[in-house]
Amino acid sequence: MIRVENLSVSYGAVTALRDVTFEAPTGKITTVIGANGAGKTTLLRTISGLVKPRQGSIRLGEFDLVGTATEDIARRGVAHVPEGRGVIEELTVEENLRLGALASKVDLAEGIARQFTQFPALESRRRNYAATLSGGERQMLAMARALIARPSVLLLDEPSLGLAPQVTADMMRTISELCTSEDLTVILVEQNAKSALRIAHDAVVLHIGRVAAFGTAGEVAADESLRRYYLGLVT
Amino acid sequence: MSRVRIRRAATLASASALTLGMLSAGLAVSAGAASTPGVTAHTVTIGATVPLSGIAAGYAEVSAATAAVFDYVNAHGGVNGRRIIYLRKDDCYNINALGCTAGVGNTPTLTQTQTLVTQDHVFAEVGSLGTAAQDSVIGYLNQNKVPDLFVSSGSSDWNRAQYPLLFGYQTSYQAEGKILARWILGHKKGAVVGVIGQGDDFGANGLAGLLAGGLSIASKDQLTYSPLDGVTGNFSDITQALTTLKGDNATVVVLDSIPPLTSYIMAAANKMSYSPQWVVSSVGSDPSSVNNPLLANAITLDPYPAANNRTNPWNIWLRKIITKDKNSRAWFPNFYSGAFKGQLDGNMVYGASEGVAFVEALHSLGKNVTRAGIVKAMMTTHFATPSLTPLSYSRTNHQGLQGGAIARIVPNSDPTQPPHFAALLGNAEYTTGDYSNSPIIVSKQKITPIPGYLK
Amino acid sequence: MVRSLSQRYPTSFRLVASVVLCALALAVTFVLTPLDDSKLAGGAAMSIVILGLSWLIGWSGQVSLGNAGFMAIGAYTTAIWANHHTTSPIIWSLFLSTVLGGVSGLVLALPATRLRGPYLAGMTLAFSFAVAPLAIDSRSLTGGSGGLFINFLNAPSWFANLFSGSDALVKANAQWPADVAIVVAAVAFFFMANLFRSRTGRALRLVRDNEVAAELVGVNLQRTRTLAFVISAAYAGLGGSMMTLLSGSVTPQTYGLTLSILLLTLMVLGGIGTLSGAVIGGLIYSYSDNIVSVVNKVTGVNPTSTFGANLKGIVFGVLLILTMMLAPRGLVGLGSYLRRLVRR
Amino acid sequence: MGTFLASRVMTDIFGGLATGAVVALIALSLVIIWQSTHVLNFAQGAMGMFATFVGMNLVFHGLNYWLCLVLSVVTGMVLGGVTERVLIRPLYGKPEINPIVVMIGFLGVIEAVIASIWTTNITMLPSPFSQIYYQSAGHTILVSPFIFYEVAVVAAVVIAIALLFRRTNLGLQMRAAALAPEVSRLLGVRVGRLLTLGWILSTGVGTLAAVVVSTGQVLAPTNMDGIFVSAFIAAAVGGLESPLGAIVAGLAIGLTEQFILDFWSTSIAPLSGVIVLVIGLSLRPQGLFTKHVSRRV
Repeated sequence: MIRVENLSVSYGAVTALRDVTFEAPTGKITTVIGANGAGKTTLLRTISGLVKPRQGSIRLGEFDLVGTATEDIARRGVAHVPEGRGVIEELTVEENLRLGALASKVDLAEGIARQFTQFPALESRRRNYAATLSGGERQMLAMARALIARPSVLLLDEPSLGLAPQVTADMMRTISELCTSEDLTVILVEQNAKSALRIAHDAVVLHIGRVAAFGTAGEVAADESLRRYYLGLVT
Repeated sequence: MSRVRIRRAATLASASALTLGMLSAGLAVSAGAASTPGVTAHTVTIGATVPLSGIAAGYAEVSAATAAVFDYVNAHGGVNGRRIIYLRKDDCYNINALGCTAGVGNTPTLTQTQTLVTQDHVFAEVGSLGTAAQDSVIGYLNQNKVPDLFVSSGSSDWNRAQYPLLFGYQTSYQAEGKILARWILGHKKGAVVGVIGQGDDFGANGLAGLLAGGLSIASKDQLTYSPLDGVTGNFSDITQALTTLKGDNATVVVLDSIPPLTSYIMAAANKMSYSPQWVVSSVGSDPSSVNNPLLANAITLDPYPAANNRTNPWNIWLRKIITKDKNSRAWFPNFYSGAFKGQLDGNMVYGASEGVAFVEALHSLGKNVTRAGIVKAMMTTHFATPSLTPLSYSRTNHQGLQGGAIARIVPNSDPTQPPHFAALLGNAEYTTGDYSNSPIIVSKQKITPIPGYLK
Repeated sequence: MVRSLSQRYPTSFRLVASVVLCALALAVTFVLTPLDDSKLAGGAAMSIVILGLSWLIGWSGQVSLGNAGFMAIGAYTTAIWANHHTTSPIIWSLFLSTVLGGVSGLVLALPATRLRGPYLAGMTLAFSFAVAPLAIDSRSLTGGSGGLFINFLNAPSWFANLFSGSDALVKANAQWPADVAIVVAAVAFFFMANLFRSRTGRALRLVRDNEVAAELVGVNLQRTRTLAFVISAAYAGLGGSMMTLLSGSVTPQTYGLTLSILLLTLMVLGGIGTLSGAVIGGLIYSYSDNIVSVVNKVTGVNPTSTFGANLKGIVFGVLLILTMMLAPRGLVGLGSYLRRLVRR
Repeated sequence: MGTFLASRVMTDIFGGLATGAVVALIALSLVIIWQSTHVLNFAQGAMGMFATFVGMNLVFHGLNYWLCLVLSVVTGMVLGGVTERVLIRPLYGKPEINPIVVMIGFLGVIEAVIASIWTTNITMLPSPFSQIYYQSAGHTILVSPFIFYEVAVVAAVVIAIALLFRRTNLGLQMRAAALAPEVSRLLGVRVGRLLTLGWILSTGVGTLAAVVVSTGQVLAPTNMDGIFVSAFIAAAVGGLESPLGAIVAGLAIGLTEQFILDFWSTSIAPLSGVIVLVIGLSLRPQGLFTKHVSRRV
């Protein structure tokens, strides 16, 4: 479970997040949606410790992540699949996976085998450089690399970006399945609010750095004004 | 905006006013009475730029011996009632690197010379050392009408009409080369001869002398090293030169090198099991400076009586001067400890000879010491110094010594230890005038007596 | 301050400013001792080179470690020319050296300006490393490792007649070269002040800050960078020429990597990309020995010990590091910082 | 005549490879630092020499050559780690000229410190292997046991480094930290430590090269200057990112220099680096072995 309280972040004079408060419960998907520049990516980067907040706290259970180094946050079980997926193109698929497992105590061979069961498409390409993968495969690799360390929290930054609708749908289903099977706390940042709301339990709507709404995905999806003003969804 | 501009203009105007003010002040400051710089009723101040640290620090003994002579003379009432104040400025052989502690920039010799001339107002420079170093300042000294006497270098550069105030001291490299060539032709007939010279006038003049002496040296065997090798620690040109000479089966190799490089070259050759007959210029053959067992049996030229000769009156006198000096232990550390304890060496004899020669020239002036006078005295004095060949200058010859005796470095009784001295192989020989045309003359000079006022 | 002047005022104002500042500097030489005159002369020559480097690094963002090499070109050009034309006025030496410095800059710029950052630094490093061996090898032209010697600058009689007394000759001979160097430096600074304000200057800044934007507004990247490099090399050539005229000699070991590093140090200490920074750099060069002897006195280090002798290298190296880490705009930046503090 | 020329060429090839091997080693160490921290370490040669002075000077006090070698390398590693922490870390994200200038300043400091601590007499560091060239049938072949030692050391280090980077988890993490520091941190990789480790490794390699260069030579603070320039050029020609490129270019420079030395002029030899650089970068401005150019805007 992740609890974000009164979180404010600024880049110099520009405030990116202001008094953000919400809770992402274990075993559920919480989606963070909002327009471009709403602060969604900043929120995830702050949770991972890549950005230092001006004030507020981010609790993982009882532990406050604020002030902890990124690598230590990762080692506490917070996996972050960054915007653009972050696969390292100069490494092979298997090397990418190994890298994901090294900071944790999981058995390397077993972990890799487990991810290949989860994402069978990757196995045949294990010796290929990541640069040769397609967009969908890259997303799979990024997910597999994040999951191999058996995290308790999974932060996903726009996994659907640049993927075909069918691939996106598959991806969303996988996320949903993983969330339940691994008992993960998932925070899913999405532009594509529609598909995100479909699989999410809870939803946070960000608007210019503030929480415009926080509720169950159903409530948010049903709120006509939210849909119109913040999400640009037209029925 | 416009107000700022006016204020700036006012600043500029006041600056101009200040300028004019300082200009007139500056002109007023520099008025004074005309007299001979460096000369007072009781003193004559002279100076020299010499290596006291850095790559050629081993030569520090040379000017120290000169200074010891002056100390001795001063202690005995000076020259015609004037004490000699001798300022030795460290110029690191004009190479500001490798242990140089002079603390002066890229042109150490020029900077130190400027200090001597403009700040210390020296009457003359006496015994400044190094070919390239002096080359860099003879123009400056000439421009400022400062006599530059007894330069410690055998380069032909000191013998030029446009420098009437400049006098060299050391055996001419060309004369030396010519005499060494005669020995090689007489004792190593038909041998392939190679030469490794310092890549400046020292090497070039030495080679010219060898060739003038009738030696034939294939152009591929005429090699040079850069004096900067010792600075950069990159001795690849020396390795390359030795490889070439070894490949050409050169059995005689002439070195025109300074002592640390003599030592290095011999060590490098030994490493590639190459052992030709070394013939080493007097510049780089002093056993205590080279300090290398490999120097044993090398042939060299000695312009002075053998340093181990304990009966030569000059050596006896010199030993007294060296040991009595108040700075003796600081100036001549080799004389007090180490393998060369208690021994005179070539550097001491050399430096002392310069000191003696200057005292003689100054003595001849009587009470009236002027720059024009000392320059004239240089050309008229019959110098009595320890050297084996005559020291005399004329209007057309400012070269200095022009010969010496062929000598062999005597191996140490323990061959793993450095040799201590050279043994003279015969009479001194010298050339006169133009080295290339004049024949080699065998010296008839007996030991010149020590002038009474020096005893 | 000088930079703000150059930016706000027209050429005529910069001309007046240059003349007045030059006159002021000339006036100072009258009151200095001959030894200080000689030091100041070296500083003036060096400030020209520093200015050229400052322009290259500060305005175009290209790092060069090769300016000592261009100095060598200028220095040798002057020596060779002066040896063959002993009576030719020094203006010719200065002119030829500047041009040849620029031309050699152009030759090196062709491959070099295509390179960026570390590549360029390395290329110029290699150049500066190769100059001394090349000079040693081209013996017939350069005099080998012994170098070349030329006549020292002689004070003309009208100038020498300004002085009297026993010291007159020495003073005139020391001050005349200093005054020549100051005038030459003033001209060089005047041109650079205008260059800073020119189209090229602005284009260069844009290229440094944002290549893409520069290309969009029609700046030819390659040509602009090359021009900056050539001008910097020409300034180095001029400075090198002046150095030869002042020292009466040129030797290969003077113009090695160490000098390139020294140039960079002086430029950074003074302040990158400014006229006053170059002046400060030149002054630091003039009085570096005095600075070190002050450090010697304060720390009690014996100047003739090996540590004392190397103190200069240590002091300037540490200063360079500290400046870059704490005050990357150098003394000029520190000055304007203090001014702002006072105003507040 | 033909056989004489052939033996001369063979000799040059051996000699060139020996020189080139050391150049390649320093080039490799530069690439390691460049890859990890995008800093071009201008003080690399001097740092190696400093460590060499610290360790190898003990040879003159009767210590074993090999023990001193280990001491030198360890000193170099410590120096590298401290340098990264103190001088380089505060400069991440600053303009690229800043670390260049700082390392140049550091170069000056180190050379001055070496010169001030150790008397700069001409002292030769003895070699544990003979430097006398082999003789065969009256002909000298310019190869000595020492040259074999030189080449063997370089080969061993290169293989060890290749294995480290290609086969070990630590190597994988170091590569990842260099390629994608932020992603690596998100995966729990302690990037800061690995960057320091990169410097430690690099100066260790650099020191080893400095020891090899100085063995059987005069120990001087500037021993590495020329070799550093060559190595820098090798790294640049190889593309700065590519260890293989650096090694190949390093060997090429060694060979070029040797042939120029033999067939042309000793003084021109320092130019061989420039020649290789101009040719190499004219052919491929982004480096011989670089696959793609990434340019930070």
